Amino acid sequence: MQTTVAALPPRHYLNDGFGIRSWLFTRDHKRIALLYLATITLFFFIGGAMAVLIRLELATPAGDLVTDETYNKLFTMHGVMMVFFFLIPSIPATLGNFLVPLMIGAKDLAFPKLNLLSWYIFVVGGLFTLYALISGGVDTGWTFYTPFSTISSTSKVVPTALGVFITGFSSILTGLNFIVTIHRMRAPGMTWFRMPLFLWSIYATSLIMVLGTPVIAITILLVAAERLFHFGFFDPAVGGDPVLFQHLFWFYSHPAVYIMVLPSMGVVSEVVAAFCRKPVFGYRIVAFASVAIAVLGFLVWAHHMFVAGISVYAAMIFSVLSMLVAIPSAVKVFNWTATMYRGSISWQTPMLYAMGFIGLFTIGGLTGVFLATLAVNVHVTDTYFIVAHFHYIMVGGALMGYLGGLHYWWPKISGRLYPEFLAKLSAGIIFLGFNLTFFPQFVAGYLGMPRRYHAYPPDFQVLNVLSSAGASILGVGYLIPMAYLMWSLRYGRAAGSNPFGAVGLEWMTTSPPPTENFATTPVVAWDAYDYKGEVEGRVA
Amino acid sequence: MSQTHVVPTRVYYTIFAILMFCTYLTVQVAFLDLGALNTVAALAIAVFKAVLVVLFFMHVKYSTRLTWVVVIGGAFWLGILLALTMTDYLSRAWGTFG
Amino acid sequence: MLPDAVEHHHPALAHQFDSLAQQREAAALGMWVFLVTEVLFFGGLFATYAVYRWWYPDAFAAASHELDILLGGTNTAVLITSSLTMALAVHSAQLGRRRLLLLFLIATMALGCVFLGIKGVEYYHKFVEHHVPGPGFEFEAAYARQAQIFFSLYFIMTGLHAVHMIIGIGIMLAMFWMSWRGRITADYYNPIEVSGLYWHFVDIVWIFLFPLLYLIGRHA
Amino acid sequence: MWSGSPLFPEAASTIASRVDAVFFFLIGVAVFFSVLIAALILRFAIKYRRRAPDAIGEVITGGVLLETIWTAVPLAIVLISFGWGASVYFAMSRPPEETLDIYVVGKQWMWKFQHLDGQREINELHVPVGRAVKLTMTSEDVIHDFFVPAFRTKADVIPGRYTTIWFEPTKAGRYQLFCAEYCGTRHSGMIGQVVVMEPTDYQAWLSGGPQEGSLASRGEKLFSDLACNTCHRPDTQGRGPALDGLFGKTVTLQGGETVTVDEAYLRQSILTPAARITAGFQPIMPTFQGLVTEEQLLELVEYVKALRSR
Ligand code: HEA
Ligand code: HEA
Ligand code: HEC
Ligand code: CUA
Ligand SMILES: [Cu+2]
Repeated sequence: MQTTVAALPPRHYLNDGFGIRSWLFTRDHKRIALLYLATITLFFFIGGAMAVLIRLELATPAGDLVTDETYNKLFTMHGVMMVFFFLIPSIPATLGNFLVPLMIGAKDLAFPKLNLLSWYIFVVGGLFTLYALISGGVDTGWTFYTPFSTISSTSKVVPTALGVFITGFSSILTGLNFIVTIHRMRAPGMTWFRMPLFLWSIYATSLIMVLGTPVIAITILLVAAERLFHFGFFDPAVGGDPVLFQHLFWFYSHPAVYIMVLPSMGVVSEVVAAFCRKPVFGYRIVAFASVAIAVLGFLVWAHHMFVAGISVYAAMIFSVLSMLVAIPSAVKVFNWTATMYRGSISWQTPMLYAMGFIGLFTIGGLTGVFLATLAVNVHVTDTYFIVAHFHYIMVGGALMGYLGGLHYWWPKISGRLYPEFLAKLSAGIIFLGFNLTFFPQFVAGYLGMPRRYHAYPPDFQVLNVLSSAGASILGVGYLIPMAYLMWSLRYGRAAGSNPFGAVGLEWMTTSPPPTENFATTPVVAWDAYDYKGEVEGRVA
Repeated sequence: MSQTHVVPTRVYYTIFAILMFCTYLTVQVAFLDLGALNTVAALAIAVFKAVLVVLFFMHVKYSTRLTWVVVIGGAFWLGILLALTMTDYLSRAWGTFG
Repeated sequence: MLPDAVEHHHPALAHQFDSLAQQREAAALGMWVFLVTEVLFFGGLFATYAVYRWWYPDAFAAASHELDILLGGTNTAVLITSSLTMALAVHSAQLGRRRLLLLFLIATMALGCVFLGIKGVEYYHKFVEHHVPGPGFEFEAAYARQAQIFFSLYFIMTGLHAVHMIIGIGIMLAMFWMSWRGRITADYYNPIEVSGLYWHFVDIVWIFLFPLLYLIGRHA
Repeated sequence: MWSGSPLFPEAASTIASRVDAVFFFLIGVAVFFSVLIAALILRFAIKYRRRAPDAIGEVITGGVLLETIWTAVPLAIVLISFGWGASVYFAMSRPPEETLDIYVVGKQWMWKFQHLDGQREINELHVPVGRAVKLTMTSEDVIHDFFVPAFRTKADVIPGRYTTIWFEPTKAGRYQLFCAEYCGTRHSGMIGQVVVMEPTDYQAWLSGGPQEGSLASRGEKLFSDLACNTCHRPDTQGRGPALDGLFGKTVTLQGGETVTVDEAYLRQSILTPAARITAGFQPIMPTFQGLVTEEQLLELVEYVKALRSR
């Protein structure tokens, strides 16, 4: 199983052409994945730097570090960067791009040029937003609520909105590419129910990207039109309803939270199977759960608006639907746990991240159920309870999953191993730092501390100091992997084609894979995660 | 399944004629006083026309099941957007929050 | 269907595909999925429309009366005709009749331009009548406020539709060029077929816009 | 029981304990499942850790019974949570019959309160203990949100319309008031206090404040200043309908629909008269959009409401 090869293969996608042009004009999905990886890492650290400033400011109750105006711009840009430019593209555009063709045994995505175009669109969108940031910033919150964003804010709303609008198309095209690829490019024998669960979750994610993103695009366009030309879509002065904006915004942005977490769930399914060396418990149920989350996720958006002046009856409908969307998530958590039962569990870094994901996602998700419960929502909405909820899912869940996946497939991507001890250490630091940062926020939230507050009553200070302390630990935790992954690119030991002894088409080609992925198109005659079959020699 | 279907031009001309007639019809109907039914009629005719275009001009009638799923799925999601948004607006009139 | 060996050498077959059939299906599916995103893109506008029409039926009727049914109706007919010529263009491509194909592409583009021309005339009228939303907006006092919402919707909906038309004409130009160069043949006409889907979609949007914008409460 | 603890907010309204009860139920559920999952993961990870480099796990593909259980149990729990939460929410959104009405106008970045008797306050609201207080709220600019943690109550304050909220304080004291919807630069400075007083103190406070006449009487003055009374006359001779006793009645509109007259309807009738024309009248009433401030509007509304008792 563990065939450690001393050197990298002579020919692979990384040495198939050198120089900047061979990257900027590449159509190889694997190289495009790396382009994305570089860009989103940049955006993550920009967003992270703002988080650092936010936490520094909040270490004391007075607004002493930055002005209120700057603070508002900080959390807005933090949210915009992290959501639209980091987390939404994170797994799909990097690991997804890299792995979808490999996992189904194809040579590339269905539309390679479109894939490259998506990256360029993403970069242009990012540049617009960075321009907005540098030339003065935006202070609307990442939610752009009207009428503040349309008539009151004097900041750079339009460039930011355009940046998000443009980036939306990158997301749409990526989703479209995945959908077509998964439908039309599977290798012979790779039936739907033989696909790795990662592909199911990417497929479900793509559905959301394709169905939801256009709505945010048009909504943002309406905001821009209203700001630039005084069109009255949401302006009460002409009889418009500011709350309508919220409906349209959340029609996308709620499902978007599943764009962020579903791919991580896919990673966790892969990692748990590989490090327990057994099939995922209830494979089909987990697969369907992904699609169910994607579909149900579209029916719950107004749970962000329970106190926003919607009708009581609509609130009840959306509350009960939000409850339903929690069920497939719960089912997945139980199935992963059950998969570990009687496994052959290896404590390597990706598995640590996966375990972290399951635990923290459970806490984040369960607090989501608090929020979907109407009476509790009224009290905690727009407080730090919300901030804690979504960081538990997005940082504790989605980001952990992303890091887990990055570590798991890093040998495949780079052909080299990372230092295992450092990796485990930083996983531990991240876990501790994370909980210290965000757990106190639940308490602060129920006590009533509102979010987006630049200064706060001194009663909340103890909790905020804890949180700020945690954030500095967390920041260190993120810098370490950054450092050793870069280091390993050059100095890491060669990984061999299958360093973890995992089953899956991506492990059957060299690390790094050749440009055309496989020497011959594979023919698949086994189910996903067939470790028994591998031992018995039926998987080859 | 990959067989391309060549639709006889006669079909296209027939559909074209029906579409033109429906356009005339929808204008005429708009001038009758049907109360709330005016909107219903206008939309019904528009949907009918759209279905014709999709089925014949866009060849969906002769396409794979997957294409049908995509088309119906698209319409369904539009329905979600419209219907769930309207639940709020329709029931706001019932009061409580005013 | 051509035998595999021949297909592998077909100049239009992209490297990632195994056969022309696979390529064709991928392209068609891709376009359909794209059209679904377009449905939802316009869907946001239709939702906005639904809300305000429900709230302000009288203002919408009054504002709608300012639109010219004759021009709108003509444009509907023009677009439907262009859909016919588009369908015939695909038909000609399927049969490999290059001259007819070129002819129908020209007809489609020409009709598209007629549509845009008429649209331009309508915009001009609205501009002259101060019906463009914003500070300069004027309307009979009773409905002044909400009529502005109607016209905002009118401009954004028809405006985005027109943008789609312009893109469509651009695509047709590209198709024309490809056909002219003889790159479209009876066994490879994907691009024409897929562009046709797009063109028909833009037609369908207008089929809804026409009654929703022009024909409100006309009997009154 | 938790009041005074630094980890739990004070409960000072009738609804607060009901919200807390749901919250505790959910905490119980959350702790139970989080601990369960964490314990199982750790136990499995230790017990079944890999012993030989080549070892594989046992093939277990699934189990219908288990899947059913872990679908049904969470479903039951969330439905209980929904039902319970919804019933409390319903109570929050239905004010009781008899309320003390106060008007609230939010603007960047302050809270303005108007009492029926004419007192105005900024960023401080005085209310008596033991009476249901109903706030009718609107905003002059962007969306704000009225939030008093100790009352467990919160609602957005939206420009262009009225939203309402009600609470019944149970303890005298001073409570933090926050603006909980992001509203721009000094959002975090848009805070204040709700001062809950014993009824006698409250009476004293009421009579002590500066008197500019009651809200309704200011509305009456406006009504003649704006020449409303040229069309709306107490008799049926005016060009507009008589407004006496209008509030709470059901009015028939031109299209044949009916509406019940509430604050929102009055607001709309003044700002957008043409939107809903009363049957039997011409749409001649001019719009007062932009001519009256939100506060004046409230005075007019209150005046028309007061006409009901004549
Ligand atoms: C990746 C991101 C992500 C994910 C996956 C989720 C998942 C969920 N979210 Fe969250 N949410 C956000 C990101 C996310 N959320 C963000 C960013 C905001 C704030 C936006 C803003 O205003 O800025 C937000 C806000 C938010 C609100 C609005 C709060 C408010 O502003 O008033 C609500 C309300 O219902 C909510 C609910 C839920 C629910 C029910 C889930 C469910 O999907 C969770 C399901 C998971 C589980 C339930 C865990 C597994 C459970 C078990 C294993 C145990 C058994 C289960 C039971 C007994 C139920 N979320
Ligand atoms: C993917 C999504 C994502 C991620 C990963 C994060 C990551 C973090 N977030 Fe974020 N957050 C959001 C999404 C996310 N957040 C959203 C959507 C909002 C709402 C915005 C709004 O209200 O509009 C929000 C709001 C938000 C707030 C609330 C602000 C407010 O309401 O006033 C806070 C406060 O603590 C916070 C903290 C943090 C911290 C400490 C991290 C940490 O995990 C970050 C750790 C990373 C680092 C620390 C980077 C390391 C880099 C360095 C160390 C370099 C440092 C360089 C310099 C300082 C020059 N976030
Ligand atoms: C030019 C005459 C005119 C003036 C001035 C006028 N109104 Fe009216 N008002 C009308 C008419 C006519 C109606 C009935 C038609 C309608 O609903 O628009 C009406 C309706 C109303 C209604 C709804 C009554 C119902 O039965 O539904 C209210 C409330 C009202 N007016 C308040 C006011 C107030 C307050 C002012 C002054 C700020 C005012 N009006 C000024 C003519 C006028
Ligand atoms: Cu007012 Cu925030
Ligand atoms: Cu949500």
